[in-house]
Amino acid sequence: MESPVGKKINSSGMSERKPKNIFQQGAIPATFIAESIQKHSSQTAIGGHSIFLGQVRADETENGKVKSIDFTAFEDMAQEKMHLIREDIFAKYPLTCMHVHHSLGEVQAGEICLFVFTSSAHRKAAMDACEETVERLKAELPVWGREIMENESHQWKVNK
Amino acid sequence: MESPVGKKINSSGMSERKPKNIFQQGAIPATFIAESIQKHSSQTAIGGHSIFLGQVRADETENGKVKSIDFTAFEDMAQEKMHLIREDIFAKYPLTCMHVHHSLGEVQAGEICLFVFTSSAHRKAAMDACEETVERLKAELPVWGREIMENESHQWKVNK
Amino acid sequence: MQVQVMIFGQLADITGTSELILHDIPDTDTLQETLHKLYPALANTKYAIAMNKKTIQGNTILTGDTNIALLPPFSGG
Amino acid sequence: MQVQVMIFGQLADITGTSELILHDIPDTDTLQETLHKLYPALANTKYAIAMNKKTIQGNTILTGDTNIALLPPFSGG
Repeated sequence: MESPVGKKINSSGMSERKPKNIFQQGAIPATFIAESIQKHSSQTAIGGHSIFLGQVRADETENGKVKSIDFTAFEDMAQEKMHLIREDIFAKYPLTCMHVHHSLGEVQAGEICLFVFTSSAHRKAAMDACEETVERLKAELPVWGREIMENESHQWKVNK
Repeated sequence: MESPVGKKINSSGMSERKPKNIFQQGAIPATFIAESIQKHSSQTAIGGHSIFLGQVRADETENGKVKSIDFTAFEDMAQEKMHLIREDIFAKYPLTCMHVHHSLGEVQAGEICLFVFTSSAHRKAAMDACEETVERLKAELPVWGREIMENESHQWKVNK
Repeated sequence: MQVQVMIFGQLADITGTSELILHDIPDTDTLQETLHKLYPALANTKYAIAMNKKTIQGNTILTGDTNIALLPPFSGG
Repeated sequence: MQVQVMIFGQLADITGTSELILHDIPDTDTLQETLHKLYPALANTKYAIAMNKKTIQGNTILTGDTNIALLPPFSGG
């Protein structure tokens, strides 16, 4: 049931690997994450899932306390780039599947703005693939966060 | 809001670090995971969550296809050991919180039997702590899985 | 002096019981000899020993009432 | 020949617009000179350039209608 390393077809066929829209408007609800997990119960070759969630922090800055982040993206370029990252990760790790969701628009402090979900027969591949995907998308996707303060001033987020 | 490395008190007080019962009867529902994620939306110092989920695989074995795994544990010893692992992980990583849930009894193929959830201000600590916790609990907790086949024969699971 | 022996996982398949009470056992080597006489298949099986919920290495003196657990290789998660 | 210039993030705060159409620009160095004359603050700001959705390094000839994007440092996730 595992997709062979280096091959471009995985267990659920080509559809898994076609460019998928990773963007959705607003925060990613916990119920959406639960539904995504639940959908994998029919994939009984999976032994481990690794999930990373990015949550908006109410950072104290010199301009005030962060209330929300407003995300924008060069969507077309980000989708193409994400597709390349996905191809690389599937070539490197024996994954069953990978799902990536990123918010656009305003996300309040405490809400989820990034959901990366990898699954494989054994835990190591799922965990390593999840971490590498998160690092790569933060470095390579043309997405920008504008931090909106409680006093309505704003500043552009800087990734570490 | 972060707990200082090496200190024994975290942001939500001592209660977070007291021994907690990690065991629950049967599979861990996706809705339970969603509720656990949702509870963290008030913790606005958190920037990243890392989650590992163990799912029962329908492995093909010489004795038949795995239908479910029946988990047993030396519960008292496992709780004490898990408490030590938790103390070590909190001393090593600047975590906001950690939650571990493990199934006892029968869990069907495709269902979730392990849920490890770490959160921190920045992603690296959450991801590293999650991975280390998973590795340690698999190696150190006195828990055993009996694989039940579709033909009702059984064999004892061996961790890789 | 009483030793409570808890038996887990595949070891309980061998012994047919998950708990034994033994008396007047001076140390864990003697305990193992006694158990391997009662259940010869145990001698060919890999397991660790926990005394009062702590894994022990090598022969250990038993003083007072003691909880002993026979632990086959772990396979949780 | 027409160059569509898309401007993102904090760069759009500087230019006050998220899109410009420029004509008869032979290469990206000329494009940058033109933009920095229009918006002097851009010259002091770090950004990358994408041509038709691919990041480019160094001066690049523009042939035919081209999509150029000015990309400040990414901060998604």
